[in-house]
Amino acid sequence: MSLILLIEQILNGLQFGIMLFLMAAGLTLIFGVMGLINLAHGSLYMIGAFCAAAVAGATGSFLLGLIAALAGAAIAGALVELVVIRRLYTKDHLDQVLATFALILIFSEGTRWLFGSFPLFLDIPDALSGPVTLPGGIEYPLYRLTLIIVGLLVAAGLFLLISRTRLGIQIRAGENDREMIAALGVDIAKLYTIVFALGAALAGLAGALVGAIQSVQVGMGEPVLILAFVVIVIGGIGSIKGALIGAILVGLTDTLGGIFLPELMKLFFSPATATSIGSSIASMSIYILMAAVLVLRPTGLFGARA
Amino acid sequence: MTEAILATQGISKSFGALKASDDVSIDLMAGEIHAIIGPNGAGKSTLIKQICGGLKPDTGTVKLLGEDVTDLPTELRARAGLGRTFQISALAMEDTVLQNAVLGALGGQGNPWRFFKPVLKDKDLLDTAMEALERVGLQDHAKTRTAELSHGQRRQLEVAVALTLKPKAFVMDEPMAGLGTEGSKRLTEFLGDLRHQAPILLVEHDMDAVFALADRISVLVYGKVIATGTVEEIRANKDVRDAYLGDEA
Amino acid sequence: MKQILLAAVAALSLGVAAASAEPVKVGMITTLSGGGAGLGIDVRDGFMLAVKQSGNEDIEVIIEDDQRKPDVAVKLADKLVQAENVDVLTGLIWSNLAMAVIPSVTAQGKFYLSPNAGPSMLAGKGCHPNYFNVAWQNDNLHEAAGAFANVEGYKNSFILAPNYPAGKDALTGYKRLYKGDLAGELYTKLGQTDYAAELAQIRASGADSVYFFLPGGMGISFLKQYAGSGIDLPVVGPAFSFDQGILQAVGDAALGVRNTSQWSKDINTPVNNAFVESFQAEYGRLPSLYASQGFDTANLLLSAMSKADVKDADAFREALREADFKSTRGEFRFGPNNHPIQDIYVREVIKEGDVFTNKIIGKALNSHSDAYWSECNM
Amino acid sequence: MTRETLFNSAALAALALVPLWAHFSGEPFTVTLATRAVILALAAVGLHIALGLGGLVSLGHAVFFGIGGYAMGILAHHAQTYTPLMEWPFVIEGTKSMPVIWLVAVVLSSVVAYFIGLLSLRTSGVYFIMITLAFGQMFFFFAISWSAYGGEDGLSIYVRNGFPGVNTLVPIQFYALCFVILAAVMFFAARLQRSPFGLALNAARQAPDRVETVGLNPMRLRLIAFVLSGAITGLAGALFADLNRFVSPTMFSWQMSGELIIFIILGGLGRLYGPVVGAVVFVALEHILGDLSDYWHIYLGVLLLGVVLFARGGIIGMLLGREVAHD
Repeated sequence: MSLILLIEQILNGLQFGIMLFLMAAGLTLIFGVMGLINLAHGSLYMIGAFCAAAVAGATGSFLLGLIAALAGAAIAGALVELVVIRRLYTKDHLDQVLATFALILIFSEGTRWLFGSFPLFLDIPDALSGPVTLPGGIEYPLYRLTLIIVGLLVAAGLFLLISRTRLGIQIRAGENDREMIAALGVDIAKLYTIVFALGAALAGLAGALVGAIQSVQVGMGEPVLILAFVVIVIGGIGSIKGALIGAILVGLTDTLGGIFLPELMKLFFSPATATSIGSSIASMSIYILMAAVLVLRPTGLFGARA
Repeated sequence: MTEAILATQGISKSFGALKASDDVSIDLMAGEIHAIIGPNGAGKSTLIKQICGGLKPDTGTVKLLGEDVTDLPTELRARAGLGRTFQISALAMEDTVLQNAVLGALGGQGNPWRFFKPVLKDKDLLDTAMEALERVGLQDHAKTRTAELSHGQRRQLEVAVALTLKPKAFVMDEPMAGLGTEGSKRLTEFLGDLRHQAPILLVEHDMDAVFALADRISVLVYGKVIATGTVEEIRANKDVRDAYLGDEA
Repeated sequence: MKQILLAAVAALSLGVAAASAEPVKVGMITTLSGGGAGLGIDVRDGFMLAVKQSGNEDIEVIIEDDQRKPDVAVKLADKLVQAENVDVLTGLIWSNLAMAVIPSVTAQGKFYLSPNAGPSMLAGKGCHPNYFNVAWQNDNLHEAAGAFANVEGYKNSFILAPNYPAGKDALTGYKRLYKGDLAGELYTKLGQTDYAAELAQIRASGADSVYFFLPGGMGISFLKQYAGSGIDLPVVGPAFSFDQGILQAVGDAALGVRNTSQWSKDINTPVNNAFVESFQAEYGRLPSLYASQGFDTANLLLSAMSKADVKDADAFREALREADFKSTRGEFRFGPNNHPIQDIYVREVIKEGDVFTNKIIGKALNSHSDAYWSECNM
Repeated sequence: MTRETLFNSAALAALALVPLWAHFSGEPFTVTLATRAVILALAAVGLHIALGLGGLVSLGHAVFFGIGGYAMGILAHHAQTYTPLMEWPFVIEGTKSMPVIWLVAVVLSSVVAYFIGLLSLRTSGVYFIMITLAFGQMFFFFAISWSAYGGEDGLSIYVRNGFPGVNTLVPIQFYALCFVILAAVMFFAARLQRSPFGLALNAARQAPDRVETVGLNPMRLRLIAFVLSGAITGLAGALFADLNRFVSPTMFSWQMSGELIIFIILGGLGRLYGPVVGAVVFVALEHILGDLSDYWHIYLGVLLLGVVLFARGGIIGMLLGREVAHD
């Protein structure tokens, strides 16, 4: 395998990881501040993609589509928080799992009822289509490169938001001590709605960005949701830094595992068997990674020690 | 002089830069109540965890009946004869008082691997449990759900569960906390008797109780034992007055 | 219960020579909710269109949603057989659901007409006289692609499919007739949506063509990402990734791509033209491959009903075997294993106005059967 | 007799009598539906031992359900194709005998539960939920790509396996078999709940510190509970596969694990009859709502949401009050 191919694959892993980060950041933020397991996060991702596809389809502008995705997911998030989620904060994880699972059912079938069963069309803008040549002669799709950059910018923005702004201070306080921030005179209910909407908007953004190179369809959120959970659990729940590192780890493991494991197996088996066994192990690899991390560090890489 | 029932020998524990325990050596002799006092943040909870298990000292050893138990997990120390009560009641709140006591008896018996015979029909366990409940005066509440007990009754139940194990030494973490004057008085009397069954290492904030009960007192400040002695000695100790009792006494 | 009882509209004037004395009860188990519902909806709509057009009031169709879950499909099959006592079952879209349901219902003496799935097991060793496949054996379209590759002169194909049995069958099917070398053979994760890594491998492999079998959303993702990768190799796929339902979601990325299919909306026969027109009139959208299969399935059933009573299983089976109906795809007959013998076309994706659709550019295989019939003893 | 025992007996009697009535009034499908409910209830009773008694929120119990299913699928597949399962170092033949299959299912799921438990119990809370989910996903993807046994297509068994003295092909007889197993397991589970082990396990959920300080190891209690739980769910998996005469990787899916949790919460957490009532109601709802509309998942979602938000304690809790009686 040439070096160029290897670098390209690492870029691919990185890009996949960064998209996962957008999903995982919202999930981990919501868990960190409110202590809520939100299985419906994947639905917000789907809502973002559908908003983007609908608006981009109607106006022809990808940018408007992105804005619609952010706004649509944030509004949906805020609404869900106001109507359902805020009743769940005091309940245990079990109830949260069940209630948000119910939300998935409602969102998925509701979307299908609104948009039908066929996938929607959402394409990348012409300005971002096609490959670019990177230093070293690597040809890489411009859109994917853009995804990496956008993702890193969002990550940087989140770190600044958390460390520098008033909202960030409240969020950090909320992670540490709910009673204290109430004592400080912060309107907790409002803070929670804002954090939930923020997480939802991030998921919506990811849905729209990814929807453009994949397919916008009902049920697109669940596989990503599971991966996002893997990410935040590896990183340590509640930690944005953990989510970023976990996401990149998962992205690289998944991408590189799919390539190298079949090759590795060829050392032991015939090519056909090797491909088959290698692919099988590759499809389990991130879960093996997650189990291994948890066995060694039961609260993830950057999680609070029990 | 006979050997200590329970002893720590130079145990130290640090969390980063914070020295939670600094070369602490404390012993508990047969028939005595040894109280540990100290201001908040003196390292009392950390010390208890190291004695009872759950936290391993960086250096030093913990000995129970002369055996080194430093590396034993909590449940094996309990089996070796260490009875403990918690500052905040740790009881199965959904279960009845009797069930909690039977749990203790079951632990004392050491074999929970029976899956079929109803535990409340096991006469040995029931006898042990009822005896303990009678000793703390909860026999009439045996069928009450623990969650329905008053705060004071829960403290009594804590002690009863510890009693079912027939321990060789007790470690009690603020048993008086949250009790009214009347409750404190009764528990004080009870503990006064209990010491003859097994000595008590008593961590307590209630100074009246400590001065009434303790045979010896150790004063813990910033993880260090600054003085150990009888009530009179401690009352008279200048360091203690300066560091701790100064504003209270 | 979603029973659709058809009113007798103009049944008299049409004067169908109904040899069947009793009404035929049909149980349709198909995917109507969740991912992949589009396929089931098309099969159902095509089927019901044919029933409606026949005006035959002696047919009662009970439609059930399997949610694409095998255990639900089995449960529904039990229900249709035990509670509804249907005569004929049909509708399953997915091979794994078909394998769960078909062997048991045919063993219970029911007829099964497959409008979509054609697992190799049921074409070979596991074939059954009561099982008729009206679509294709799973390998067919892939075999056609392999044959087409020879015609095009491809010498070094890169092939990929998901890591599950139908994926393995697909690549086996392609290799069966393909004579060139392989630049690479890849099994991707089922449900995978990001193909960046595979595209990088394709780029580095030195292939002269790409063949992929990635049904549903996987294919949409792959095609969009392929178009963005700047790889400039001819890509071929089976019709599944280019059917009318999903083509609009792929958009320009599919334009010009060749795919193999036993049906196309521009097969210029009166039957097919009428079908396309009436489907559009009825449902307001273009029919897909699946709709045509549903339509053909219903017409096969109707043709047998006009010849024999369903309660006379042997006569009804013979009537089905004759396949005496006008298929939307032209020539259609059954081989010895009750699987189709049919032509398979190569189509190209074009744009008609604003709508993406397919145009036939040639024939890949003539009167093609399948590779398993010789293993079938019945 | 308390109201709760009365309710439980009535539920059990209904479960025994309704299929019987359906059988004699010529509605075999109702019998099949009831069999499905009983088997799913059995799987959920298994989970109840880990979740309700032990407080272990396992989102990976589909692993054991699937292992049971594949134990049946693989053994019966080899028996129906007359190929031995293994020829070296000694020959193992397939079998169509239910008792043998059940034994294999129980042993295999216990062993797997032991190892998964050993690793997973190092974590707690959300991390435990997620690590069990991870193990579920591993088995799911493994099964999908395990082409020797059908991969995603799964395995079809043409004729239901046999049980001495019972014609399992007759719906009502197979139902009776499943019902007896459920009743037996529930009897065992009820005894377990009151046994010394049950008492200690229950306490380990509520006050693990206390359990340690009376000299018991909460981890080992939980591990054994997890193994027992996995074994029962595995047995249910074997029966479920026999009901469908089919196994596929969907038995390993995380949605399956989620459904088992739903049964328990829907019926009433912490009560032995909770999972049974939950499973029966869920199967009935699926059947009734599914006929009502293509978009029935919406109704199901709203209903579940209602249970979580307004009916804590589930259906039984709603009918009989929230308190879970512990003797």
